Amino acid sequence: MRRIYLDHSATTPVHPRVAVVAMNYMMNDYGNSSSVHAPGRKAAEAMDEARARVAEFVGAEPREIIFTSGATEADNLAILGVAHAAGDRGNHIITTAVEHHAVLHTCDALEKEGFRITRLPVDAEGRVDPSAVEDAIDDDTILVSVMLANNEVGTLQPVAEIAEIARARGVTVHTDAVQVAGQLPVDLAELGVDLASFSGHKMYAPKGVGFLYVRRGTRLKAQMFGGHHERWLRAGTENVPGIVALGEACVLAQEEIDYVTAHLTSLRDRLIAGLEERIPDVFVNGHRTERLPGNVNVCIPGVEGEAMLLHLDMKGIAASSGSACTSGSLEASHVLLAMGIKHEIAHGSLRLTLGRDNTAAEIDYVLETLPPIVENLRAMSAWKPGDEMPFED
Amino acid sequence: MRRIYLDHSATTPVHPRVAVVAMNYMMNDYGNSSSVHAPGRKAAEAMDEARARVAEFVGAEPREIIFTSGATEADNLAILGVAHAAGDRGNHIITTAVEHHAVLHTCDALEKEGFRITRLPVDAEGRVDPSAVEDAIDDDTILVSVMLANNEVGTLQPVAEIAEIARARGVTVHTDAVQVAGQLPVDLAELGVDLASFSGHKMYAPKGVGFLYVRRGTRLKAQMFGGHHERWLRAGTENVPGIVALGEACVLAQEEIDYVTAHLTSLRDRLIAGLEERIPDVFVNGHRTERLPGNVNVCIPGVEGEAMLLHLDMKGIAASSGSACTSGSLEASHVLLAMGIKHEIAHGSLRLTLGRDNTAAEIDYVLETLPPIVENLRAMSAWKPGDEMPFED
Amino acid sequence: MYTDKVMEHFTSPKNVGELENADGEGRVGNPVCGDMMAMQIKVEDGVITDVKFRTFGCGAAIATSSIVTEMAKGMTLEEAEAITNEDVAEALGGLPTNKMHCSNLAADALHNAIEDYRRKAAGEDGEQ
Amino acid sequence: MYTDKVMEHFTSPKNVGELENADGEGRVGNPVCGDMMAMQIKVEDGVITDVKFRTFGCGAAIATSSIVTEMAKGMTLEEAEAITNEDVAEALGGLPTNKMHCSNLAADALHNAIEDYRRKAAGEDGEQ
Ligand SMILES: Cc1ncc(COP(=O)(O)O)c(C=O)c1O
Ligand SMILES: Cc1ncc(COP(=O)(O)O)c(C=O)c1O
Repeated sequence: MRRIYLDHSATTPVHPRVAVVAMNYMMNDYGNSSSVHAPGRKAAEAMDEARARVAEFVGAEPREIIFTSGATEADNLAILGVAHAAGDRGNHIITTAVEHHAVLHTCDALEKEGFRITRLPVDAEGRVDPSAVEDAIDDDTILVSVMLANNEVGTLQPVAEIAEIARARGVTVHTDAVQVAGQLPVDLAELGVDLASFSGHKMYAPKGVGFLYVRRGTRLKAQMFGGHHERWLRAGTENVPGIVALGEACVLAQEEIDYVTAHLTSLRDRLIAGLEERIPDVFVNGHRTERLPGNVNVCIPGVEGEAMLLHLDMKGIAASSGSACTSGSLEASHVLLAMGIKHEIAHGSLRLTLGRDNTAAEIDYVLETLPPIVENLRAMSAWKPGDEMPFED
Repeated sequence: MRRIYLDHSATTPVHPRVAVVAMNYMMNDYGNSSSVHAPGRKAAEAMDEARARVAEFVGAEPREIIFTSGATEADNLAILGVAHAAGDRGNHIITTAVEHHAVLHTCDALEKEGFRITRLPVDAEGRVDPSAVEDAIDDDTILVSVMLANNEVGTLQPVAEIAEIARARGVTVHTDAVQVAGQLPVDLAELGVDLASFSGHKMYAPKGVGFLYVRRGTRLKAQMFGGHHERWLRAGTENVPGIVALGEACVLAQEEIDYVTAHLTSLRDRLIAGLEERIPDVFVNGHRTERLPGNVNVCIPGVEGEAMLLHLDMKGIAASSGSACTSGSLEASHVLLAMGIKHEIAHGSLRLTLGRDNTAAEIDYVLETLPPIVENLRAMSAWKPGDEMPFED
Repeated sequence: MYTDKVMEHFTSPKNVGELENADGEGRVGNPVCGDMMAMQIKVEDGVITDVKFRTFGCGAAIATSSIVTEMAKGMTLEEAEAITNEDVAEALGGLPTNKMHCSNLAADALHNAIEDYRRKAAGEDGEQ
Repeated sequence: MYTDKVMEHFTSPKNVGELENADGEGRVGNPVCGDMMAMQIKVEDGVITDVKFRTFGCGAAIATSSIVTEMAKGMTLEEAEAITNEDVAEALGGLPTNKMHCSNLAADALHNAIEDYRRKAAGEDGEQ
C-alpha cells in the first residue's frame, strides 16, 4: 500500500545523512566527551562542532546552546529555571492559552508552588495581542513565554514585538520555537528573545535530543544535578550521537531552507484549496498567512477526528487530529477551544503537516481519498452541521 | 595503531545488533508513539515490547519501568521525586559519601531547599555499614539512597541488607544500579529496593536513554511536565529508537550474562595480578571480592593520573583516572578520599574497566605498556613513595 | 490499539441509519466528550425486532454502537436491558482503557431507547 | 584538549632532573591540588646558566615545567623574573581554561628558585 506521511509536526523521519552520523557515533566514535583519551576527545570535538553548527543555524553563539533530551525538557528548564532563579525579584509569569503542554503544565506546576500565572487569550486565528502582554506585565513579572508557531494550527505569534515590549520592561522572554525549525529561517538574535526551545525529532534529527538557547547573561537555575556538563546547566552524560546528528540536521536544514519553505508552502496551499473545494462546510483553523508553511489544520463539522484518522490510515495516510483522542486525554484541543471553536466542531479537526519529502501527487491522493470518508462518516453521524445540536452539553 | 578500550564504566560502544535496531526506528519506523496512525502504533507497540524486555531483565513489572534520558535523570527523578512527594512525612535523606555526583549533587540541591542530608562514611574498601544506615534513620527519614556498585572503585554495597532495614522502618529505598547492569545479574524484586536507576550507554545501548524502576505504590512526583508520557511521571516525546535499542541491549545482556561475568572476572584478575607483580608500590582500591567483575582501580604512588592516561592513550589504551583532571574539576576523587586515601595518592589512581570485547591479549599489552610509563613518570616526579612529602598541604 | 473486531465493526458498521416509526429512541453522549449516539428500536411482543443507530464519535464509539445493535436484535427487552457496557467491550475483544468511559456508551443508548419505549408504551396504555 | 606544543613538552620534557650544587631551588604546588614542581637553577654573573625540574602532575604541569626551563636558560635573573604564568601558557600555544590556575605554576617555581638564590646570595655576601 502507498504510505503517505502527513504528520511531520508530531515527528519526522531521521534524514539518512543524519542517521549515518548518529550510527557512527554509536558504534565507532562512542567515547564519553568527559574522558581524557582519544575516543573521549573525539566525542568532545564532535560535540563542539555540533554546538557551533546548531548555534549558526539559529543565529546564536555556541556557548548559548544547552543540549537537552528534547523540547519538553528545554521548555521545563527555561520556565522552571527562570522561576527558580528569580528569588525575590518576582513570581509572575505570562504565557498564552495555546502553548504546548510542555509549557502549560510546567506553569501549572509553578502555580502550585505559589507562582502567579497569566494565560493570555488568543483571537479566532490563534494570535495573541502584543498589547495584552504589555498590559499583563507588572512589577512581579519575571517571564513571558509565547511560542513562535503553534503546533496544532500553525499560527505564527508576533514574538519579536512581544520580546521588545517585555525586554523594555526588564522581563525575560522565552519562546517555544520547536515547530519553526526547518520550516522558516530562525534568527534568535534578531528575534530578541532570551530563551528558545528546539527539538531534534521535529527537524529530521533523532528523538531524545533538543536544545535550549540561553542568551548570555540570562539568569537560569539548573533543574538536573550531577556532572559539570553543559556549563552546569544540565547534568548527564551527553547524548553524543544525538547531538552530532542534530548538528548535521541543522546544516541540512540551513542548506535547504529556501527550497523547503517554498515547497511546503506550495503543497500547503494546494491542499487547503483542494479541501475547501471538495468538502462542504470545511474551514481552515489558524491564520491564513501568518502560518507555518507545512501546516494544514481544518475542522470538518459532523465528523469526529479519530474516526477520520483511522479511515485515512487504512488508505495509507498518516495524519493527526486536535482531538488527541487516544493520547490519554479525550478532551478537545485546548488550542481550538481557546480560539472560540465549539467542542463538537473542535472534535472534528484534522491536521495534515507536510515534510520535505512530500509531493504534489501525494496531496492529490489525499484530496481524492478524504471526501468519501467524510461523506460516509457524516451519513453515520448523530448530528449534522447546520442542524441544532440534539445533544446536551 | 592498536586501540584498546578499557573505559567501559565511562561508556560502552553500542552493540551492532542494538545499533541496527536504533537505526531502523530512526529511519523507517519513526512514528510518534502517541499517534493514532500505523507508524505511531508501530512505535507504541515496539516501546511496549521494549518495556517488557527491560522489566524482565531487572526482575520487574513493565509498568514499573519509567524511561528517562539517562541515569542522571533517573537519579534526579528518584531523589527529587521522593523528596517533593514527601510533604509533611519528613525531610531527612540518607546517602553515602561515595555516590555518583548525580546523587550527591541532587542531595546538595535538596539541602539548599531545607532537606536534611546524612552522608554516611565508608570503610577503607569503600563499603558502607548497614548498621550505620539503621542508626541514621529517624522519624523524619523519607529516603535512603545507596548505590549498588561504585563506578570508580567497583565496590559492591550491601544494598539488600540496607533495603531490608530501611523498608522495615517504612523508608523508601533507592539504588543507583548503573554499573551493575550487564556485569552481574540484577533482580530488583529480590533486592527489595523501591527505586533503581539504569543507563543505556553503560550497557551497549545508546547514550541519551536510561530508566528508573519505580516499585508499584512508591510515592513519586514528576520533575518534568508536559504530555501524558510514562504514566505522567516523565513528560516528553519518547526516544523510541533509544528505548527499543535499550530493550534489545537488555535481551543481549541477559543472554550473555553468565559468559560476560566470567569473562570480565578472569580478565580483571589477570590484570590485577599483573599490575601487582610489575609495578612497585601499586595497590588495589576497593573491595577485593565484593567487586564489579569489570573494574580494576589502582593507585600508583608518585605518578599523577592524567599523565598516565595521556601516555597510555599514545599507546592506544583508553583508560581513566579518579582524578578526573580534565573534567572541569581538578579535585581528587571524592570516592578515594572518602576511603581514607591521601590526596597525593588519590591523584595517582588509574581505572581500567573491562567490556565484553576485551581479550587476554589486550590485558597483556597493558601489562607490558604501563610499567615503563610509570617508571618514566616516577623518575620525573617531585616526590617519591616512601619519602616524606616535601610539599605542604 | 484496537482489536480486529473493533476495526471490523468500525469499518463496516451494522445497522446504521434511522427506523421509520421507531418504538423507542435513546441518546447518550455530549459535545464536550465528543461521542454522541442515537439509537432506535422496534419492539414486537417484548422482543427487539430491529435496531438502528447513528453515531458521532471515535472508532470505539462507532464499533460499540454497531455491535450492540447486533447483540440486541432478537433479544427480549429484559435480555437487552441486562447488556452492560462491559459486555459490549468484551464482545469486541476489549477496548483501550482510556476508551472505556467516554466512548463505551452504546449499551446505555440501548437502555435509554428501551426506557423511552416503556415510557411511551405506558403512556399509550394509559390512553387506551 | 592540549596543543601539539604541550604534547611535545609533555612527552619529551627538557631539563628533567636535579642539579649538583644548585644555586637556588623553588617549590610550588601541594598534594591537594595534585600538581607539585621542584625547580633548581645555576646562576653565573646574574645569568641563569642551567635549570632542572622535577614535577608530579598532569600533562599541563609537566609541559609548563619543561618549557619554562628552556625559556629561562640564558636569561638574566631580571628577565626570568619577568616571565609570567601567562607567558608560559602562551609559549605552549595555550592551555585548557581549567588548567590555567592549578597546573600552570612553572613560572612561579622559577621565581621561587630565583628568590631562593637571591636570599642565599645575600646571606653569603653578609658572611664575606
Ligand atoms: C554510578 C553512576 N550513576 C549515574 C551515572 C550517570 O548516568 P548518565 O551517564 O546516564 O547520565 C553514571 C555514569 O556517568 C554512573 O556511573
Ligand atoms: C510546540 C512544541 N513544543 C514542545 C514539544 C515537545 O517537544 P519534545 O517532543 O521534544 O518533547 C512539541 C512536540 O511534541 C511541540 O510541538
